[in-house]
Parts: sequence; C-alpha cells; structure tokens
Amino acid sequence: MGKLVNRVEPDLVLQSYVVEVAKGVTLVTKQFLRNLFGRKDIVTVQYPEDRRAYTPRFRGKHLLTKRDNGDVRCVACMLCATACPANCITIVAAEHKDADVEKFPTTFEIDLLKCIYCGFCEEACPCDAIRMDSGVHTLPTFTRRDQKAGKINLLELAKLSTAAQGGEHRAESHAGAQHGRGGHH
Amino acid sequence: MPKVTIDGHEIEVAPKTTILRAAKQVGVEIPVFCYHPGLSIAANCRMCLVEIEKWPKPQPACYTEVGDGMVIHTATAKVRATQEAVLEFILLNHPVDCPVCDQAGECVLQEHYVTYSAKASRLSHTKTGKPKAKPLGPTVVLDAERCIVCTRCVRFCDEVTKTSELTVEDRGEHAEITTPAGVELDNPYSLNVVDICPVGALTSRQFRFQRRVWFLDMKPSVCTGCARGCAVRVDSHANRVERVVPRYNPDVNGYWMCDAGRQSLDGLREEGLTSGWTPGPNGEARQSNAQDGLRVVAGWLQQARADDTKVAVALSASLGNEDLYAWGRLAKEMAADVYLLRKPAGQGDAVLRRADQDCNLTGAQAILGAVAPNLGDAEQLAARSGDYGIAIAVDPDGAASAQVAEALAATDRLAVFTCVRGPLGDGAQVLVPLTPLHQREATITNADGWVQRLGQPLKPAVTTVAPHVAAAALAPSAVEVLLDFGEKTRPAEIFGRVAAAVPAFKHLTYGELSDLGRGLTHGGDLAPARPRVDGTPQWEPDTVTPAHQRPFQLRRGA
Amino acid sequence: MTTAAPLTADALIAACRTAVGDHVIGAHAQRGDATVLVQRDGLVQLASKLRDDPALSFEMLVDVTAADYGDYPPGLRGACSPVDANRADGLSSDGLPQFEAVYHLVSLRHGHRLRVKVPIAADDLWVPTLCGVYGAANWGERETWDMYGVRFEGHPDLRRILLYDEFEGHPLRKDYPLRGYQPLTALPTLAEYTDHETHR
Amino acid sequence: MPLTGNVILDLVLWTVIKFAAFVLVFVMGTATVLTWLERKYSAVIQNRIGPNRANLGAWRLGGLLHMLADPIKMLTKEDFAPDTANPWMFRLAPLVAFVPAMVVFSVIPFGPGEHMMIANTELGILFIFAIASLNVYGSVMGAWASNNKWSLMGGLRISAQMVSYEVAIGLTLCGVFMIYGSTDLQDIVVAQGATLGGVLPAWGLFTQPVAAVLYLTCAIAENKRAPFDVAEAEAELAAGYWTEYSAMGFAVLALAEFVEIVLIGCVGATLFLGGWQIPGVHGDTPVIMAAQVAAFLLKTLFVIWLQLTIRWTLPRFRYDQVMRLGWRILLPAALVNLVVTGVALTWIDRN
Amino acid sequence: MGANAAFGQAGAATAAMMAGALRDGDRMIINMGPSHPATHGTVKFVLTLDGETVEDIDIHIGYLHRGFEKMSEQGTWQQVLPYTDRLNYVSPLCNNVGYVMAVEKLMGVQITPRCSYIRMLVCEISRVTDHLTALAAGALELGGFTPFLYGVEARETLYPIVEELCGARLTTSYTRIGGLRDDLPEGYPEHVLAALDKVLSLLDKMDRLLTKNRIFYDRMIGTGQLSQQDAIAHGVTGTMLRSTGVDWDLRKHQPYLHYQELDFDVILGHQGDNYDRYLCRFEEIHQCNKMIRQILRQMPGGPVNVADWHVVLPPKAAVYNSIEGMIAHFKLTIDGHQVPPGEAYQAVEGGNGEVGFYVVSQGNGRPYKVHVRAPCFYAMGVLKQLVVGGMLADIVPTFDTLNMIGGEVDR
Repeated sequence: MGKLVNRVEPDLVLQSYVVEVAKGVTLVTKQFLRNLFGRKDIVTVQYPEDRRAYTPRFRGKHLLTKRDNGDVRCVACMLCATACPANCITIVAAEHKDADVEKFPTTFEIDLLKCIYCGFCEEACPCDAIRMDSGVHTLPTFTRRDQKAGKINLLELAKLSTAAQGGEHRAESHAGAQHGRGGHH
Repeated sequence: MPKVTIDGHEIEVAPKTTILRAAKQVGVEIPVFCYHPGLSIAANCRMCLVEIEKWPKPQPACYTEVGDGMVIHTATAKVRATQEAVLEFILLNHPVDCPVCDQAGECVLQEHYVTYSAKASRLSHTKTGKPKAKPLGPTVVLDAERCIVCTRCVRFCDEVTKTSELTVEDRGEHAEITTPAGVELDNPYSLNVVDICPVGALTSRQFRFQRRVWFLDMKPSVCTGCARGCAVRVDSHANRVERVVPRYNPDVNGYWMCDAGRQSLDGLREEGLTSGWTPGPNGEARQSNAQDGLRVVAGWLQQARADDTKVAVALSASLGNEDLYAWGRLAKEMAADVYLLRKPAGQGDAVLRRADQDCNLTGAQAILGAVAPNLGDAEQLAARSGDYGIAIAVDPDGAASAQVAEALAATDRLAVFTCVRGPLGDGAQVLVPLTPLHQREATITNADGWVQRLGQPLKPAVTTVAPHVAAAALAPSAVEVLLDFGEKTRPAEIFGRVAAAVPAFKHLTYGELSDLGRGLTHGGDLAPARPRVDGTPQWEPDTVTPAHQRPFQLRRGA
Repeated sequence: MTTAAPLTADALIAACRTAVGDHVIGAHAQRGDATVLVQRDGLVQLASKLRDDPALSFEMLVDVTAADYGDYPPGLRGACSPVDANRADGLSSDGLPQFEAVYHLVSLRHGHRLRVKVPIAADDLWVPTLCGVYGAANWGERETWDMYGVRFEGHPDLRRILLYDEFEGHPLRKDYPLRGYQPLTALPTLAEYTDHETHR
Repeated sequence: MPLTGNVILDLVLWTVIKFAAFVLVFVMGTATVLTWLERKYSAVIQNRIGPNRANLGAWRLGGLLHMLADPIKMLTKEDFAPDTANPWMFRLAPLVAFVPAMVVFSVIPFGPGEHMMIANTELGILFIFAIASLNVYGSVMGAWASNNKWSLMGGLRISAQMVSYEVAIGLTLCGVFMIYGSTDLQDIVVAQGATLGGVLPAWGLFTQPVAAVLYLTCAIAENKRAPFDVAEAEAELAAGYWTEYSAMGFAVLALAEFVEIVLIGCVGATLFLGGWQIPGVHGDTPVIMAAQVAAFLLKTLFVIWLQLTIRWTLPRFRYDQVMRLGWRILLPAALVNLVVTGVALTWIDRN
Repeated sequence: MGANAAFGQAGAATAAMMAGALRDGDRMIINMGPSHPATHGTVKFVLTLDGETVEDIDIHIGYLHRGFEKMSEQGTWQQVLPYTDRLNYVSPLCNNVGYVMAVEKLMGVQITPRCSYIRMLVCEISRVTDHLTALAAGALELGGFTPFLYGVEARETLYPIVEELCGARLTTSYTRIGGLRDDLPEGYPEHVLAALDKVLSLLDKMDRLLTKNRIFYDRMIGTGQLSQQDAIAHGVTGTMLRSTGVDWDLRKHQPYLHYQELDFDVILGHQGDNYDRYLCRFEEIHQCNKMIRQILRQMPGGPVNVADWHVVLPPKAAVYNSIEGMIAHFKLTIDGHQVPPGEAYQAVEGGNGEVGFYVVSQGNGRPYKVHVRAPCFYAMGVLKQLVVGGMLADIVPTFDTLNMIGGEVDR
C-alpha cells in the first residue's frame, strides 16, 4: 500500500485567513530583507553583460576544427548530413590537391534555423571535424540568410573549442588519437 | 542430378553447379569478394569457405562443385572463425579511408565486416603504405591501399574486353594492381572495373566525390546511347543524374555496359530545353513553353487542312515506340509524308557497342512501317522538300544532318520538337521543348528486337511536352478527330495500341516489360534475338543494394 | 494495487481463446508482450470479458491506435500478426487485411498487460467502438479515426481531434503524401465576424 | 467670510497650490514611483533584480527611470480600440476611473491645520465614499464598451465585488467614526493625538484593531488588487475589463489603480495610524509641522508597503469566494465590530 | 476530513445558488484559448457558461500537432530520439528513456547496470522538473506569482544539472539505443545533491506560502474531483490516478530498469481533487529526492554502453584509428540500427503517468511505426468530467493539476 498524503485540517486558525496571511507576509518580507541586505539569493543573470557559464558538454553553435596547417579537418564524408534528423547540413565535396587528404568540402553550410542541436553530427563525425563545444549559442539575425553558417564562419569558431584539436575531446580517450584520416601512415 | 544438403536444406541441382550457386538456390547467403558471376572463378579471397562433411578442411564455395550426397555447412563455428580471420586479414592493411572513400555505403568489405565479424582491431603496427589516387587511365583512379587484390578487374580486362591492361605486381602484402609501363586502362569498357571492384580501390574519375551513394535515388532504365539498349540503373540526386551503372540483363548486355553509354546518359545532367519559341506579332521569335508552341502548330495544321497544304513529318529513330506510333498515326490521318531521321553511324565492336546510334531503329521501322505507309528517308526528304508548305520535325537529340536541316528550313513553315538546340531547330519558326526519354515513361526496341521499358528515372520539367502527348494534342486541329488511343496518353495505353497494330509487337504487354524486357517476334516466331551474354540461367546482378533498401538480415553479434 | 501474481503471456492468450475462441485468429507473445488477433465481431465481447473476469481484470484501456501494413515487406507480416495454422478459412499472415486496430490493456489488480489487435480491410475500415466498455476509448478512437480513418461504429462523438475539420485524408496512412497542401480553415468574413452585436 | 473677489482668488489660488503640492506632487509622484517600486519590490522578493535597464547614459539608478520610460512608451504606442467597441465609451472609461480617484484626495489631511488639506469639509470620509465609488463606473464602462466577453465578465465581477465591499467597508469605518465622533478626517486625526492609558497612542489601529484588518481587506478588494483581482484575473479572464486597452487608455487605468493604492494608504494612515500625529510630539512650529507631514507620508508608505506585500504573497480568490468573504464574513464581522464598539462606548460613557 | 467535506459542500452550495439565480439568463458561449493565458500548451475550450458556472465544455486539442508519428517513420531509429525530447518537454529524459527501451526491447538488447542506474537518475531528475513545473504554474495561475517564481527557480536549478549531463537543458537527446550519449561527468553526484538541497529549500517556501493558506486550499479542495472509477475507465495514469487513491505506479508494480532495488513509497491521494493532486506532486518530489540519493549511493561502475558495435557506435578512439571501428561506425550511421521485424510496447512512468511507446519494425534501419501513448492525452479526455458543473475559475487549477503538456497531447 502506498503512502497517503497529509491533507490540511482546516481549524479556526487556518480558516481565519489572518494567521497564514501573516506568515506568508513574514516569509516574503524576510526574503526581501535578505535579498536587500543580507545573503543574496538573487539568481538573475544580467545578460548580455554577464553570462551563465555553459557546462563543458553544452551543445552550442557548431564549429569545424582545423588541421595543424590550418586547413579544414573535414573530409566531406557526409556522415553528419546523414545522421542529421533535421537535414540542415549541406556539403559539396571536391578533390584535394594533396593526395593524402584526398577530399575536402568546398561548401559546408549549416542552416541554423533548421538545426535542432541534437549533437548527432558531432557524434557521427569520424574525423573529429565538426563539434558543438564552442560554448556559444546561436544569436538572432535579421535575415534567414544570416542563419546559414558557412565554412568560414564555422572555421572561425574553431578557436573556441574547449578541447585540444586533432584528438578525442571526450573523457574516455584523448591519448594517442593521432588521426585526421586515420592511422594509415 | 546430384542431391546436396546445405545448412539442412536438401536440394537437387544440375551437375557441375558450384556450392555457391546451389546455396543461392535454397536462399543461403555465402559471402564472397573475388567471385563475380560474369567472370572466371579465381577463389583467391577465401571469404566463401564452407565446411563440407567428411572433407578435411573448408573449401571455397565459389569454386567447389557439388557432389551427390554432399552435406555442406555455411555457418558453423569453424566457418565463422574462418570468415572472421579472412576479414581481419583483409582489413589488416586496409586504410581508415571510409570518410573519403566513394565506395562507403555500397562497399562489400563494409557489409561483410559488420555482418560476419564486427570485431575490434588487434593491429599494433603501422599499415603498409601504397600509392593513393593514382590514375590508371582517363576514366579510372586507383587507390592501391584499399585494394584487396581480388583480381576481378584484372579478369575483366582479360576476359571481357580481352585487352589485358591490368595486372598484379609484387607479392603478399605488397601486391598491387597496376598497368604495365606505357599502358593505360583506356578500353571502351574501362568503367566496368569500377562497378565490379568490391571495395573503393577503383573509382570513376567522373563520379568521384560527387555524391554519397546512400543519398542516390536508384532507378532502373535503359541506355539510349546506341542501338544496343543496355539495361542500366540511373542513380540520381535531386533530379540530377550522378552516375549510370549497368543493370544485369542476360538478353541484352549481361553485366556490362560501355563508357560511351554512361557518357551519353551524362547528357541528362545538362538541363534540356525548357522553353522554345513561337513567332510574335511581328514575326520575331518569342520565348514560349510547349503549350504555346503546340497552339501555334495546331493553328498551322488547321489552316493546312483548309488549304490542302502538304505536310511533311520527320521523325527521329531515337523516339520511343509510343511516340513513333502516335506521330505515325497522326501523319497517316493527315495524309502527311513521314521521313525517318537517323543519326550518323558510330563505332561498334564485338562486345556490346553497336555502330548504329539510333536507340529505337528496329522499333521505328516496325511501327512506322505498319502505321505510316509513305515512309521515306533523309535523302528522299531532301529531294522533295519543296513540295511541302509545312514541315514538322520531331528530333529529340537534335541529331539531324545539315542536309536535312537545310531541306526542312526550305519549307514555308517549320516546327521542330526537340530537347536540345541544334542547326535544325535554329531554322524553325516554332521550337517546342520536348521531354527527354528518361524523364517520362517510354519503351524502346533495341537492334536485336528486344523491347525494354525506361523506368522514368528523372522527373520532367513542366514546361516541356512528351512527343506522344504532343501528337495527341495536335490531332483535333489537324484531323478533327482524336487518335485511336483517344485522350489516354499514358504510354501503357498507347503501347496496347502498338501491340494491336504492329504484328511484331502483338504478343507484348506493357506490364511484363518491366525489369528485363521482352523480345519481338521475327516472322511470327517468338525468339530471343541474341544469345544470352553469359549463357547462364537467371542469376542476379552483382551489386550491393544500399542497406535502407535491403530486407532485414540478422547480423551476428560481436 | 496488485494483489495477485500477473498471469504469463501464454496464460493470457489461453484466457482470450477461452473467452471468444471463435474470434481469436492468432496470437503471439514475442518479447513478452501477450498479443491476440481478434475478428472485429468478437472485440466488444472480448473487451467486456477481459474487464469483468476477476482472473483477468483488465480495468484499464491504456491506448488505442491502428497500424497500416500497406508498405510492410511481404512475407514479414507474420512477425507482427501471426495467424493460427489451424484456421479453417485458410487465412495466412500474408493474406491479412491491410489495417489493424491496436488496443493495449492493463490490469491494475494483477499487473499484466495484453495487446488486442483487430485486422480490418482498407475497403471496409471499421471496428465496433469500445466506448461502452472503456471511457478511454472515446479519445483514443477519435485519434485513431483522425490519423488512420478507421471508423469506430457506435462512437458517440467521432470527430477529428488533433487535426482540423477541413483536413483531407488521414495522415498516418502509408499512402498519405509527405508533401502537398491541405485546405485551410475558412476564416469568417468581416460580416460574419461582426455578426454579433456591436457596441457602436 | 464674504465671497469677495480677493477671497475667491485666495481660495482658488490656495486650492490650486495645495492640489499641486499634495495631489500632483505627492500622490501622482508616489503613484508613478509605485509603478517602478512594485516591480522592483516583487523582484527582490522573488530573487530577481527587476527593472533596471532604462538609463541616462551611464546612470541606471536601479531602473528608476522606468517610471519615465513607461509613460513615454505608453504615449507613443498605438492606442488601439476593437472594431466592434463603442469608441466614445471606450475612450471615456479610463477617465471615469481615474478622475474620482484623484478628486478624493481633496479631503485627506496631509498635515495639521486646515491648510494641509485641499478642501476642509465636514463630510470627510463620506465624500471619499461617495466619489471613490464612482470609480467602478469607469471599469464597468470600459468592460462593456470593449465588446469582449472576457472583459464583460470582468466588468460584471467588478461591479458586484465593489458594491459588496462598499457595504462592508462603510460599516467597518462606522466604528472609527463612533470612536472619534466625527466624519471629518482632520478631526479624527486630531482625536488620535490622545493616548490610551497614557502609553499607547489612541490610533485607530489600537482602538479599532478589527476594523483596521477589515479596512485593509475591503480596501484592497475595492481596489480590485490581488488577492481580490478576480476582475482582471489574468489566468481566467485574460486581463478582464482592461483586456482591450492599450497605450494611454491602459496607462490611465493602471495609474488609477496605483493612485488608489496611495488613497488606501492615505485613508488608512489617517484613520488607523494617527494621520500626521507623531506620538508625544505636539506644537505648531514649522519644524514640527514638517515632521508631522513627513510622518503622515511615512505612515502612508507603510500601508502601501503592506498592500504590495500582500499582493505578492497571496494567490487569488475565486469569484464566489470573494463574494462569500464579503457578505458572509466581512459584513457580519463589521457589524459585530460595530455593535461591540457601540456597547463598549456606551459602557465607557456610563462610567 | 469532515471539515473538508463541509467545505466542499459549501462551495458546491454557493455554486448551485448562483447557478439557480442565473438559470433563466442566456448562456454564454465563449472560447477559452487557444491563446488564453490559462491554456498554456495551446488548447481551446469552447465553454457554455451559465453565469460563472460551466455547463458544457468542448475541448479542442491539436494546436501543437506536428506529425511526430509520421516524422518518425521517415528517418532511422536513432533519428526519432530528438523528437521524443519534444513530447513532454518538461521531462524530456523520461521520453528518451521510454523510447530507447522500446527499441531495445524489440532488438533484444540488454543494457548495462550502470546505464540502467543513470537512466533512473535522469528520469527522477526529470520527474522533479515536471512536477515543479506543474506546481509552479498552478501557483501562477491562481495569482501566486511569488511561489511560481520559487518553483521555477527550483526547476532552473535542475536544468543546468541536466545540461551538465546531456549538453542541453531541454532538448536532451541523451539516451542511445543500447546505452547513453555519455557517462556522468566528473563530480556530478555532488552537483546533483547540491541542486537538490536548493530545490528542497525553495519547495519549502512554496509549501509555506500555499499549502495551508485558506485562499489557496479553498480553490483546490473539492474542485476538479475525479473518482477512482472514472480515472481507471478513462485510462488516467500517473499522479492523477494515484491522487484518487489507486495504488498504481509502474516503477513499483511493473518495475523496469532497476527500480525494484530502490526504496520509495507510492504517494496516494484521498479523493482525487485538485488539492490531492497538488499534494501528491509535492510529496512525489520528496520521494524523487529520496530516490536520487539512493541511486547516487548505489550507482554501479562499469561501462554505460553495451559492447556490441551493431547497437552502439564504437568508441571514438577506435573510429579514428582503426578501420574496424570506422566501418562499424559508418554502417551504423548510414544504415541505422537493424531492428528485427515485429512489434513491442514499452511503458515507463513519465512525469504525468504512463508514457508508452508502441514500435513496429519492418526489419531494417527505419521504424515502420512509432506510436506514443501520451498520459496527458487520456487525462485530457477526462477533463470534461472534472470541470462541468464547476465554475469558470475552477478550470484553471484543474487544468493545471492535470498538467497538460501540449507536446505530448498533440504529438
């Protein structure tokens, strides 16, 4: 048998309104005075001057990581576009002049209005090229066009990534993950 | 007839049947890499090893022929261990290339690995490096690291084209596919090696990196590049052709197709005409869509009926059966003269290519012969062009010769129905944009009399019109009656009329033409016009269906 | 509220067979979910029995929905809707009609669950309502009507529930197109809009 | 005093000056500040910061400028009236609600002596009752003229509620009149300068404690503020009678509410907190008078604070519960209070 | 209890008196919603009012219908997950867990104990946020803005905790078929406990401002009363069912995950009125608090994902550095989870009751059908019984304690 809740037993004190109102007023006043003079419970964040720190796992605006030489790490494998439930990623691939890199995106565009920030792209990426750990969220814009994040925009955000690039950014393994296209060299 | 038991299924098969084919017949799947039904058997990948009772060690199923009373097991622990070992061995030096590899998604290696192994790597040393992105010829690029040396491509060049450009160099883990010095893989069938490569070692230079295969819309169709009419699969994305690969049809092309055919279908990639022109009030050409063009031509024909003007109709031999029938009927009703336009001959060979470039010549001759008795050719047209007040040319490919163009331009009024700009169209008063064959339902008949359906792999532009629809639309003005198929302009309906009117077509129905097609009768006899390419019974094509189109298959747990 | 041990899936199926034996055309207990396929003639009878029999005591209808098997791979239907081998009318899973009404029941007293499925043909798409047995059937059946176009005969208020009245078609059917346009709700004209008394 | 030109001029001039000083500066000032204060105060209670964005360059002044920014916003917004509304009544209603609320301040004694009130009339509190109850017409007019069912419902609730509570508040205050023997507010305040037993000031709060509680309750109900805001009850009636108001129309209605808060504060301070009296301080030097005026204002602020706190503490009554409270609890309580007061006074008189 | 009954009668008598007085007047038909402040979640009531008394109500839902079930049929099994966040959007994690459990049931996947415990943890945190939303919104709608903000602040205390774990406050998409997106971050238990303490202190303030306040309980007691028979017949589950005194909690009576290892009470109400529902939610938060502490104490170690690359993506290190991991990663991403053909129904105790997922597989990577049994949907079906005969103002608390969530009802 479950546990029954305690319903209030309205006695004269409760029924007179006055006592509970007075208690309520006292509580509220205490809270007021405490916030005014004492220990502040105030939780408002003065955005945009102050910003709440996002947690390390926060899925913010996407970014494209770079290789050591500053090139885009993405090889246009399209797994992110495949995993994306919102169909918001458009990639056009082309042959890279370096045969070891082979393939790279000439266009990499994310429609942030369509994006649902589920993080599946980040998870699907086999090259650690797309990430969402920029720690910034998407800001409003005046036109729809401005919500399409292109390659340059996404690469600019690379510096915001909280993890070392070229490696696994999750806790379980960051040792020895030299890759890019993997360990065939 | 030997009787064998495969995984508990008992079956009687023809003598000399291999275990692999026998297993296929009872629905047991045996994984292979090097085996290809259209090539000789090499048995070098060892993926198809199966256990046979009373045999000391596993045998390759692709090579071993069944014997009476054989009991075969394809899924024992030993077989599984073998398969895992083979996969581990193959993957040992395989680069971590899936992200950049075009084969990913239709890769036999990927498929077999997840189905038969899914074990983590135990590799601790570095992989053997080999050349990457090395051009083998004008069309094919080799990535030697990805190659599993199954030698399908080598066998193809040896056995099918008999040109032997490819060979295996070196041994063991250094084995590498290569061309002898000074030789290029440039035979007219070179792209077939890309299709049969089970991994991503050979890639088509043209399709390379264009589109991931799992995004492709794969639709069966027929190549219209020459009179062979190879069965193909058109892979498109967002109504744009990305590549064309052969589709197995034992009566036409077997497993292969030529590079030129793929190129011809690449033409579909370019946007066809979506608008034409009609004469404006001052005689200037005014941009207009198919409906406007038809309205003008209908006016001409209506007037021609009143004036008794003679009309010439020039039809291309690259139109579909239904188009030819509809236009033939219309010409007959109008008592117009019909001329058959043909493309100049190309180069043919003993494998597949035909010199004759018109994809539907056989059909055109049979149909127009039956419905339009006054059939002439281009020379006759040139000779008699002065007789006509109105000429109508239906020439989708714009392939009419300069001679024809000149002759037709000499008439008072010329209307051209076409998909592309060309000298003929440029001389026309009315240009009507046509819907290309691959954007609509149609059938064509190849040189051997084999009728196949084009499966409409692409969607049409709304401003264009299909030729048979155009004919049906002109009929009321031109001859005051509807054509015999009335307003039912669906190809299936018209094809029924074709079958009724043309003796060679009489046993055919539209529905049964899907997939492999049917042959015409020759002198009343129903016979395949050409010996089957590989001489084998029905055997499915060797391509990997993308997983989302494949029925469920339980994968073995890791 | 559970007082007795829940019956096993097999026992539940057996109980259903006893209750409306003639109408049960198939059953399975895959993945532990007891499921019976019933002819629609026996549905109401079965439901009342299931609710009132103290040994079964399915007091609560948790969910009503339907399924359109129109696109289901041929040959696999038996995985969802197996048909008894001994059916006299020779019915097989492949021969089952396209639609199924699906009911999920739970017994609060015993803590067991049962799924009841009623195969229905696309051209005769109705099942008797369970509103008389379970109050929950009211909204559940309205939603199923809205989404699949399954008519629940005898339902007191079979209107669309999630979609608007002008909507055409039933979207969860497999043949419902993914792209296209629906008629909009007719907006009142200004005259209609100001039909009520104005204070001018 | 004969009504010569000079006297009339004197009268008018003084009235205008006093009106400007008391009503425009104090009442309107307080009401305006209240628009900011209420939000700020509630915010701090609720662990928030509240309005703080309006600024003059670098000076934010804790958002104090919101009370300027809001009127500017209200003035510049589109004043929208529904198509089917009655335009005249709709526009008139806010004024009808607002003007009486302002007028009643004419009888409030802001300090000692007849000069510290705008109109020294013996009617006093009765004048307040008479005029303040006109306020309801504004709200009801607005509610009806909006031609919105929710507004109408709010209007119905408001009229019933205000009529009901007027009875209770009237009876409640009768006790005070009986104690101090006058309806003239200045007289009442003067009378509160005495002490009870030499210790406790003879404020209404101590002589009529029950009436004080009842007064506050009824007054809040009269002003239709939480927990008696069933007329606007945003969760039930959207915003009730002022649903359709925007821009200045809304501003005036809202301001009327704030002015009434001040009024309740003033009347409360006058009747129950000794008005301008400071216990133990007597005399008529300017310093003392100024201190007394300040005391009155402080007391007013106290009652205002009480109202705000109650508003941000309590949930809302249901409409029928409001009526039950008014008729079944407050009215009998007021009557009993009256009887007890009467008996007590008689007993005191006898002795 | 006697006093309660007396109050209930008094309220009813008042209502009856007023109804009598207005009986001859015109009925007013009025649209409450879809953009009415009380009909949050977007719903419309077409009310027939006799004065303030509700004579009839026609409930129009569907304003938030976005074709969840149709959309689910278009992608892979995994791609359905983000949609489930948006069902009951104040306790998205319960939906995440319910959905993947249904798929796992169909696939026959056995999750690891640690995964199971973390799933319980997130479910309970979600339940707290769900109940806090209901309580706070209830206070707001009765005009209690201060308790509302305390409740919301408590909820806001938990959202960063959710974000720390899942990467998002609300659109969590945290679970994976066969496991979870990620293990618990460093120091997570301490953060949870600290947040819980703050939640409890704020909850206590709400309690002191509301529970015993006569203005509040007068509005709650005896209004929106639901009988046990009605609740059961109409498929009402969760807190709403328990408030009528029916002892039914999936966590207790059909335990899933590892709930059988937790010690907690099923909270029951007396008579199923708004006050009972309010109190049950309050008390359930305290139970959740108890459970979360137990879960954190008993949390087992080990992996969170099953060790099968057909079910969960390989670890990133294997993907980056080995072709085996890369292939497994590719195939699972491209093809989706290969779910054997068949059907399964999995129910979990969500914020508002039984959240059930009925999934049908056609044997490949794409769901054939995903149906959600939304608790609010059936609870809304019984709303008419709760408000007819009551007063207009009673719709507000009744609708609130029912805690309709538009995302779930309309799908």
